[in-house]
Amino acid sequence: MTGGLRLDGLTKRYGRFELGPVDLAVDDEVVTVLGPSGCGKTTLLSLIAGTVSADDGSLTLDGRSLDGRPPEERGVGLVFQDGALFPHLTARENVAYAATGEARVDDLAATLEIEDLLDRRPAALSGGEAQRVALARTLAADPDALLLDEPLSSLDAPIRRRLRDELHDLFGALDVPVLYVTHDQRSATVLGDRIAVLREGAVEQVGTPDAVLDRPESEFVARFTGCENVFEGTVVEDGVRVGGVTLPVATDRAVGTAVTACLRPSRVRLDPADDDAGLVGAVRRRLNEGDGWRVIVDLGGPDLVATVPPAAGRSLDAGDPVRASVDDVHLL
Amino acid sequence: MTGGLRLDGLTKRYGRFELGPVDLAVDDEVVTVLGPSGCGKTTLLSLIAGTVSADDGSLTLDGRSLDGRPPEERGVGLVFQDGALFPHLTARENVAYAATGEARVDDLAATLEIEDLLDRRPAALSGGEAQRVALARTLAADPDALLLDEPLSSLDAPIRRRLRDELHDLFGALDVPVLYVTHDQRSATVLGDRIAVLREGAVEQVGTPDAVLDRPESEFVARFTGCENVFEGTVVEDGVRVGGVTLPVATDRAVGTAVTACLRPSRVRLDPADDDAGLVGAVRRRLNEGDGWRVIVDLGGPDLVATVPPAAGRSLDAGDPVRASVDDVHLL
Amino acid sequence: PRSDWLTVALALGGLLLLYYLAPLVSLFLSAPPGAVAASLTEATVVNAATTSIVAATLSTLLGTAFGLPLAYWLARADTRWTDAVLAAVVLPLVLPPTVGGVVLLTVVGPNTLLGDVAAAAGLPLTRSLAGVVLAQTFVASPFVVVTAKAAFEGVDRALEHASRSLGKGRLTTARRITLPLAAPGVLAGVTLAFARAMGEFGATMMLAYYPRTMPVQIWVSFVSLGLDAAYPVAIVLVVVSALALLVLD
Amino acid sequence: PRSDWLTVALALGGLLLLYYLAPLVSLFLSAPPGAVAASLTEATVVNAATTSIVAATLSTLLGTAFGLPLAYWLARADTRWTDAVLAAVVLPLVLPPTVGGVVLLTVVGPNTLLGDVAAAAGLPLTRSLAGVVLAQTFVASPFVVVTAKAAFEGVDRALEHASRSLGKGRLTTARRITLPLAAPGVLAGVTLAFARAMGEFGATMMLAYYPRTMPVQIWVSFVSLGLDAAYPVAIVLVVVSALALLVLD
Repeated sequence: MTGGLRLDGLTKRYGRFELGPVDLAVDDEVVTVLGPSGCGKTTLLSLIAGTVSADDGSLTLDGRSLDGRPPEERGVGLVFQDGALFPHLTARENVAYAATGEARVDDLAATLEIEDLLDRRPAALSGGEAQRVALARTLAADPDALLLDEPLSSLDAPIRRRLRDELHDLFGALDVPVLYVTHDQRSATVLGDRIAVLREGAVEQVGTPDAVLDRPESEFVARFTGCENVFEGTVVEDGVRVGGVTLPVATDRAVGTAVTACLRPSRVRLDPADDDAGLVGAVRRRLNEGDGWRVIVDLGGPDLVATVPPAAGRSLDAGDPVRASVDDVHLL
Repeated sequence: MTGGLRLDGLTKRYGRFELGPVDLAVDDEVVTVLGPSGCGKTTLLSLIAGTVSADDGSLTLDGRSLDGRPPEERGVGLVFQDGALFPHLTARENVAYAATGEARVDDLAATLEIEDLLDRRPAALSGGEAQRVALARTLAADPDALLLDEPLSSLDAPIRRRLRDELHDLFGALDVPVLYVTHDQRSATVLGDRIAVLREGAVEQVGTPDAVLDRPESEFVARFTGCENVFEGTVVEDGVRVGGVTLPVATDRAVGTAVTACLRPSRVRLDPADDDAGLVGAVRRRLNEGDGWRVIVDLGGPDLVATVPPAAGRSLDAGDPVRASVDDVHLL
Repeated sequence: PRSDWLTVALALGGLLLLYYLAPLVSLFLSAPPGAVAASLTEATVVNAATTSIVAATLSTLLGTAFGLPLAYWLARADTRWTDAVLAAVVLPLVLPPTVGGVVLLTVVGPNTLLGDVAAAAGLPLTRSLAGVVLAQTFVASPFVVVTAKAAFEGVDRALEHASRSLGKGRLTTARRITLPLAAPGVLAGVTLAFARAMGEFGATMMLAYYPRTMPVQIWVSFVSLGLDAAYPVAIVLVVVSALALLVLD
Repeated sequence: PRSDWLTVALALGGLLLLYYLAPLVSLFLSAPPGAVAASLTEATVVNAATTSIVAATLSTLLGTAFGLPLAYWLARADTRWTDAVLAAVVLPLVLPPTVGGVVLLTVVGPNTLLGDVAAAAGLPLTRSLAGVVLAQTFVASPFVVVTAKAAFEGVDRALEHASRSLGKGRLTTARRITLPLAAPGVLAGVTLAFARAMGEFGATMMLAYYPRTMPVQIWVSFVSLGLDAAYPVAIVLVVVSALALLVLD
């Protein structure tokens, strides 16, 4: 079976920056490419769309080789970060630019709820509206694969959440490979059937959202996906010794082995402490994030970051002694 | 007492857009200005800094009138979204540009942990590094008030979180009024002693983070601060009737009054339902946000959005019947 | 001290503006309207205007047809060659027009291979309309290239990528996306080239003293009859320049 | 069809390039190096070069001193006046140089108030170095204004705001932030103006046929002695233009 989008050793060099070699197979699923700015995400999409030529490697889509083909013959749809709508055309003309007929335009306009915007020029659209039109325009060409370059990143939160929900349903209804590039862990986990974490041009880990978040394979993946507690330690009898503290972890690694312990702030529970048993420390700082509190606890050695519900956070104060319960420590 | 930063009826018109009149008093505290893009946040800062002249209203800082004064005589420090570092000067020269002495430069470099960056040009700095240098440069002039224009918005999440934590401590140590502009509810609640919500040039609500989030005074404030469940309904005997559903709310308003009910997704609890008592519906969609699940529940009338912990979300599936517990319904 | 400095700066700029505008106003005050109007129908004026307009139109068309593809290539190519090619395009812009005339004469003048062949074929390249067009094209066409290049660069490349990824080829993309968006800049370049061609004097004097263009006629009238005789053609050219300015804005 | 179209486009562009470059190569092939080298020391050549360089330097300095404040104002002012002022600056650029000469003569020529006063004071404004400088300033200084304006606009206004909010005044901000960042563009404008002044022919012919600048000398040599006699000065001006091109890049 050679269907879907297949990247084999795809490579591109720009001066000292090198992307790849990237190996990735995207079936009729959504793969989100997650990485910091400058890691090569946009270049990867450009290579697949054919607007940048690869230095090495090969690319197939549904069994056809795309190598060396011009962008217009690839059947790859591309949605840009800012929409890249043609400013001299109305929304309708933008969508119709590559559509097979007016019926298709009206159809997509209904799906993406842009019927009322069709007569406007892009300059008269808000960011979220422009992205809906851009999506419709790309889908109008009936692409065999869909690439999206951070289409939500410049939108305000309420519109971003709503469009993200809709993208989730839209992708579910499409039966083409989707590659979605983002620097936002939340977009990556919400939209991706699988996540590929990209770091300085290289794929560092590929897996389901749960696998990547719960079992990161490197410190970079851990930190970039929001695992803020990353401690260097040593395996001891009853867990992992970090600084002057022992984290309770069940592991079959030999005592004395050097390990890195990862722990997501959301997996820490904090309770008021009235004695010294277990992981006890003092609240160093607490920050009101609205739907919860971010609490930094001084354990005497390392600092522990925890996110706790509103009620739990409100009852804490700087200096208060707390006991931390940590269940989901992951060892690298 | 006329200390701090006082805005009285500050107004600016650009064609059809009008900012203000804005009345706001900022003592030695942090006020975050929260609003969507295009709401006038940056213009507000420009008026205070003096780089744009007001059409109307007056401005005082520590009792001095700033009206009509050029920017250089206002003593107002401004940190720009992208840093706005002088590209032809090194980081050290940027900080020294307005510093009272080399000792002050070294001092600030230590505080902001930029000692190792001082010989670099801005082009060789990452986004987070540039913002640290920009902060140092602004503080070097010893401003009597500090204005910040979304300094975190272009940073990747891990760096954004870390710098936000540090800003929280830094602001705490400053004894000048701080006005911090952002479109991000989380930055607004973490950093602000008070939040001013701005909508289309007008201040819609001012209050502590808890007040604004828990007791929004308008639907706009509710939605923009992340309260996604906003329902039009009518007061009935045992709560508020919305569509075919009754939300349990204690209120002293008369039965039959039309009200708007607001409910943050994080304040909804979902449990598996085995009967029809209470607020029961079917899971329409669930989205993995990493540190929790976003669940949309079809109540038969309105859709209810809930954010639930990882374990609770993982046990749900589309179509599953759930019972929603809603404790914190706020009525407009 | 702040306002002193501003005052000095504005005074300097104001003086320069005055230097640009006062002579123009003075021209219209100096030229007796009746006499000017009467001489507008004289054969010398009409002939010069016809020559200038025909030649400038031809050289602008040539410059546009040959120059736009070059401008697009300069705007989009990724090679190091673009710098060298751009230098070759800018050279005629900084080269004095009389020198342009000299170098052209070494290629198309009498006693050159090309000049002799063309003259034998009945199309002499000097002292002819062809000579005027050659001179004007040399000095004016770089304006099309340089200005259109900037206009093409101003079109976001992402828009072209979007069009290509929507299944449209290079030519369709250029026709439906790039050219419409670059049109104002391209028009500005064409207008500048036309204005430069209308005003061409130095290279024309070397290549084609006859048939006389308007700038040459001004010189001839001035030398043979005095300044007053130069007014009618000068006023026509001022009006043409003002019209060009309107298009540019 | 795609590659056919590309080929045609590149061929068109290539022909235009050839038209710019071949005459220059031909000049160097046509001019006998020995004769040219010998004539470089002739009095007419040396005098013309001295006049051109002195006058072009003076007019460039004048254009820069008066033009930079105007360029900065055009780049930063928020009023509707900027469009009108910009049009006044661009007008001398699109005005034929001979017409520039005519309009200047109506202000500084013989029998004008200014011309008579200056001549009486011992500084005649026509047929003098002053006349050359006046002609060159009129046609060349707009290049400083237009190019420097673009350079100033290229400096992010936020940087100036940052400097002001750090307690530095307008003048300090201009000196330490705006000018250093705009320097390459300002230098380009000054270079263009100098090149334009060196090549000025049409207005100079009208205002100051004497003392002869290099472009005028080319014309005189060509008319009185033939094309060969124009080569030495032409080659000097080609070298000057090439140097200007180096600075521009």
